[in-house]
Parts: sequence; structure tokens; C-alpha cells
Amino acid sequence: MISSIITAFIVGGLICVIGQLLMDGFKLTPAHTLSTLVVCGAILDGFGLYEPLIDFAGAGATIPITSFGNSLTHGAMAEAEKHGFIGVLTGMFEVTSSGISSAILFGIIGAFIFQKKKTTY
Amino acid sequence: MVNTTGTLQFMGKPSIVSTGVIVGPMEKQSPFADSFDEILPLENEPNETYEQANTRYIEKACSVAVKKGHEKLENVDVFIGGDLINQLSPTNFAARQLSIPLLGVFSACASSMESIILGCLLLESGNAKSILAGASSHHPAVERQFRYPLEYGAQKPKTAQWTVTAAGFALLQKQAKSAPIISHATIGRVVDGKQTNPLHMGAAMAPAARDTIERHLTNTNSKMADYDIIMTGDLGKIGLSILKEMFQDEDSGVILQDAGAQFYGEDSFFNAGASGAGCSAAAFFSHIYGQLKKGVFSRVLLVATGALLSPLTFQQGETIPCIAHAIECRMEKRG
Amino acid sequence: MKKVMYVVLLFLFITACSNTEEKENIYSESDSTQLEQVLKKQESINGFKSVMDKNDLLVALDIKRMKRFQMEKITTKITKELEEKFPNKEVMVTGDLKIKWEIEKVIDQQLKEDKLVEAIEKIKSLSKEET
Amino acid sequence: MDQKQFEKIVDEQNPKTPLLVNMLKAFLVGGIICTIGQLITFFYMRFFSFTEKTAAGPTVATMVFIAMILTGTGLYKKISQFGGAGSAVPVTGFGNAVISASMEHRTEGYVLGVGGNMFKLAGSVIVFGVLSAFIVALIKTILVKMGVISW
Repeated sequence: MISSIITAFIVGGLICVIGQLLMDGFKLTPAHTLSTLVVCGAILDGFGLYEPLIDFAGAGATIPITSFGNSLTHGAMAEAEKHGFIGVLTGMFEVTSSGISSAILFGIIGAFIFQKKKTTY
Repeated sequence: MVNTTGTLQFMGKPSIVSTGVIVGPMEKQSPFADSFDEILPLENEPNETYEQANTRYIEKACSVAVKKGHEKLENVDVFIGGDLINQLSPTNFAARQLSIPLLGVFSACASSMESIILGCLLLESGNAKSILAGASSHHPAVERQFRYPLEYGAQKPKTAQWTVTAAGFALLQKQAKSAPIISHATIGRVVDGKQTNPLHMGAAMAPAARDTIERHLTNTNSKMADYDIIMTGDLGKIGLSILKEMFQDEDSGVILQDAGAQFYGEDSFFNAGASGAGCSAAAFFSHIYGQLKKGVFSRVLLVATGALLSPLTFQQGETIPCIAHAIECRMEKRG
Repeated sequence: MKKVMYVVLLFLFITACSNTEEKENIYSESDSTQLEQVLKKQESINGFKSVMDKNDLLVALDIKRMKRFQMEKITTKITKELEEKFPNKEVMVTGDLKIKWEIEKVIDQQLKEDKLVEAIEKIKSLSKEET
Repeated sequence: MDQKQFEKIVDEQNPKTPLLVNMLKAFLVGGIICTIGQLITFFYMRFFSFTEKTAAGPTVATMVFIAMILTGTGLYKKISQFGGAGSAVPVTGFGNAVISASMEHRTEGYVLGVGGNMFKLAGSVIVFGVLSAFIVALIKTILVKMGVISW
């Protein structure tokens, strides 16, 4: 258990360092950085490299946004394996839903609860 | 009388009778805080949108300025104002409440000086007797329009500036007693330094400020040392040092100052300093105006700088064109 | 008759090698040695937990941290080797920590027969769920 | 003064981005967020019937929930100012982008404001995620059909 926490810390931290490098070194906006990382995750999964990383690092690989690209690709490929080309289209959101659905849900809830009385900085 | 390339000379002694500066809670720590008329504890009241709050700040600043000038709102002939929100809605909505004939102006953060220049011209023409002119900006409202949502976590670089929440308005009348007069003004040219970083406005605006200051100095046959202070609007700490480098004038070190760089003191939370139309308006109409009235300064050049970008043009890959308007204020020695 | 034979054999077996190491699996001891034979020679694991009933064999591996990159390869390799040794059993090998915990639970409870089959089915369905 | 001289001055006066320090901060903050994620994963594995693989879903949802609380109380932007990409890259950053946008546009109503602007910042992540996933999966499917590789 301890070892998986350490690997989660290191791998998760390193993915964030890559993000910082894109932002500071290549002067990308946060939106560009995140999009680039998602595409990287999708490509890594295409080569079958992301799942081993998840096996290795657990949350260190599932929490960064790269895992979003991975799970989209994973769902698409799993369906494609079963149903051929149509599966590429239909399988996409098979496994990713939790990130997006929770973001939408908590977005609305957040807008509802936090009607700001005072702006703090 | 029209002088060369955009410099105007006012013969009728238009003067700043009184000013009203209303700021938000963040501006409490400003070194100018003592000279602000009122520091509101909230940026927006509960159940009030940021835009409505901006409107309220403008209304309040106007009524304070009029009150201090012993004038009545209904006797003001023209209201000239600007802000940073789309379609100038806060200024327009404030004018709805004030019911004074309105001229809305926009030159980003240089709006404050543009409205003063227009006001002086109206006074010169003899078609108006008293004029309210100024500008405002509201941090949350501006932030959401130009950058990211307020609560969005984006790392701000050292060059970033903080839009102030402030409304600064001045009551202009001709030949008022013991009030600073506006002797000259220089209308800015749109200068493009080919800068593209919207989080580094100081670098983009410095060439415009330099162009305006240089034209003003040549057209009025003066040099930097003739002024007590030449204050730019919101170049920020880095923008100011760029401007000083560009002049390479030995006087520029002391005389050239920047309201944005000083507005929040040395607090690193604000990175390079303050920006926004309210920044130049608040600093000029409170601190500088007070110093002029007290007679500490007798001749100052106020240069408000504005970056004429919108989120749209930035995303379309355009560079940031900038403008700077300047007014020269003099305080005649008593007696 | 056959059952009696089994019991006798088992008894003999237990007395023969009573000094076994940490008991990491339950059920038939003869099977367990076979299992250990396969798993002991694996370099990529620290240890394992397993349960089996008549038809199923569940093994949860504690794969070494740095070898977890090849988790899928390791599990398929061990599955194949175990399938050779236990041709009449359905073998499931995993590196998942949760399965290991569940197997530990089953071992602790010392479930027998029907209950054990049930528990094993439950664990199997758990691991078959997609992400 | 021409453009070249001006650009030279700007370059000289620009403060250098402390790349190494920023990367270290990103590493720390990102690492801590992922560690918290790992602890939550263990929690779901221990007390619910989730395996290491399936626990990722509820973990992500929980992290977004935490991001909502931090965004609403104004803490997330402070963490971001320190951590940079360390707080933007984890899924909490995605949650922060969605939640801050929907909070910001509540004044325009729930349909046009919250609903319409929610994915203002985070939308591109979904768009390019889907696009790249589609392309990658398509290429792989084609290669498999051609017999070049297997699944």
C-alpha cells in the first residue's frame, strides 16, 4: 500500500511537471496544455502503454487528465474489438462517464450553493 | 487652438473643480487610500451582479464629485465616461440613473483621459458649463470578460496586472477658483509594439506612452525636467522600467512614475501592479489631484495608457495595439 | 470409497510435511503444493494468496512494484502455467489488490463447500466488471 | 527607436520565469493531489466492492466534488497560483474549470448561463479527447483488420 502511494505521488507529479513545462516552456495557455495532454493520453493508449502505467501508479495515472484520453480510446477500442468500425463511434464514452458527469453535476450544484456574498482573493 | 500632431492647447482655462473616487475593498491597502473619497467594503452587494455593482460605483463617484464641487447633478451639462465592459453598459446604465446627457467613450484604460480631453474641448467651445468626466473599472466584471472566470485557477505570471475596482470622476468647469487647470492635452496615436501576451500589457503599452509623451514634449517645447511628475496610467512595474529604458533620459528616472506600479504598493500578490480604466482615474483624481491642490505639484503630465485588445482579437492571433492620451495639469501659485 | 481415499491421502500428506510455511491458500494441500511449485519460481512476485474449489482457482499475486508495468503479461503467463497443472479448473490470476483482500477474507473465514463456491463466484464477478 | 531595439528592451526587462521552481511546485502539488486520489481509491476498495480498476470512476467523482468545495470557497485559485500545472492537470483542474465557469455565469440564468457556459474552458479537453480517441481507435481498428497487429 505504501509503495503504491509513493508511485502515485511520483508519477502524478511527473505528469504535472510535463504540464508545467508545456505552460512555461512552450507558452501554452492552460486550455492548450490540457488538450495536448489528453491527446497524449489517447495516443499512449493506442500503443497500449497507458494501462500498464495505471497498473503501476494507480491514481497517479488515473487522476491526471491524460487518463481521460486513455479511457475514451479504451472504450472505443473495446467496442471496436466487438463490433468493428461502428464500435469506434459508440464505445467512446463507455468508460469515461464519471469525470464528465460528475463535473456537470457538481458544476450545477456549485453554481447553486455558492452564490457568492463576498468575493475573496 | 490646434497645434501640431494631436496636441491641443486650452486657452479658456478649463479646470478640475472637484473629483469623486470610489474604490473597492481590495484598494484599501493602496498607498493612495487616504485620498480616496470612499472605500466600499464589498465589491458587489448580495443579489447584485458585478455589472450592476460597476454601475453603482459610477453613480456614487459622480454624486460625490458633484457634491464636493457644490454643484447639483441637474446642472451638469454633459456626462462623459467609459469603462471596460462590452458596449459600455455600466456607464450607459449609470447615465440612465443620473439623467445627464451622455457621451460614452472607449479607449480601454485610457478612457479616463479621453473623457477629460473631450470635456475640455466642450468647455472651450462654450457649449457647456460644467461637465462630469472620468472612467471606471470593476475587477470581477472585467476579469470575466477579458480573462477567465473569477474562481478559475490559472497561474498568473510576474508580468500580470490586477484590474482595480474603482470609479473616478471629475467635475470640469471653466476658470474655477483655486483649482488645477488643464493647459494642454495630447491625443494618442494607436501604436503597436507587436506584443501578443495579454498577461504582459505593460510591454505592449510602453511604446504608446512613449509616443504620446515625446509628442507632447516636442509640441509644447518642454523637457521632462519641467514637470514635477509625469505619471503614466497602468504600465505596471515592468512596463514602467521598459518605458524608462526607452527614454534613456536622465530625468526619466525620478520624474517618470506609474500609477499602476504604485497602486498596490509592493505586494507581490498583485504581481506587476494595477491596471484598468479605474486605475488611472482613481490615482490621478485622488492622489495627484490632491497634491496639485495643496501646491506640492505645480505642473504635471498625466498619461493614461490603454491596451486596445479584446479576447476575440487575441484569440484570432492579432497583436495588441495600444493608445495613450495625455493631459497637462497646472496649478497656478496663489496670489 | 473414493472420498475416504482422499481423506487418507490428505492426512498422510499433512503429517508428511507439517512444517509448511505461511498458509496462503486453502483447500486441498496437494493442489496447494502444485500451486506453490508454479508460483515459487516466479521472480516478479513477492507473494500470493489463493483459494480454490472444485471448479475454480483464484490467485491474487502481489507483484513487485517495478514489475507492475508488465502486470498483464505476468498474469497471462502464470494463468497458462497454472492451467497446465490444473486442467480441470477454471483459473483466474490477477494482480488486483482488492481481489487479494477478498481472498484473504475468505481464507480468514475458513468457508466450506457451498459457501466457498458462492464466495468465489462473487469475487469472480467483481473482477470481471469493466472499468 | 525601432522595433528591434524595443524588443531587446522588453526581453531585458522581462522577469525570467522560474522554470525549475515552478516545475518543482507543480510536482509537489500534482503529487499530493494524486496521493489523495490514491487514498480515496483505497477507501473505495476497502469499504465498497470496487477493484483497483473500477475504483477509478468513483475516485474521479470524489476528486471533482472536492474541487467543487475548494472552488466555491475560493481556495482552488490560491492552490493554482502556487502549483500551476500541478493543480490544472489533475482531474480537479478539469472540475475547477467547469465549476468556476458555471458559478460565474449563474447571473445569466441556469439555461443560458450555467448550461451554456459550463464547458467554456473545459470543452476543448472533451472535444480533443474524443477526436484523438476516435482517430487512434480507427487507425488501430484498420491495422487489426489488415492483419498488421492484433488487439
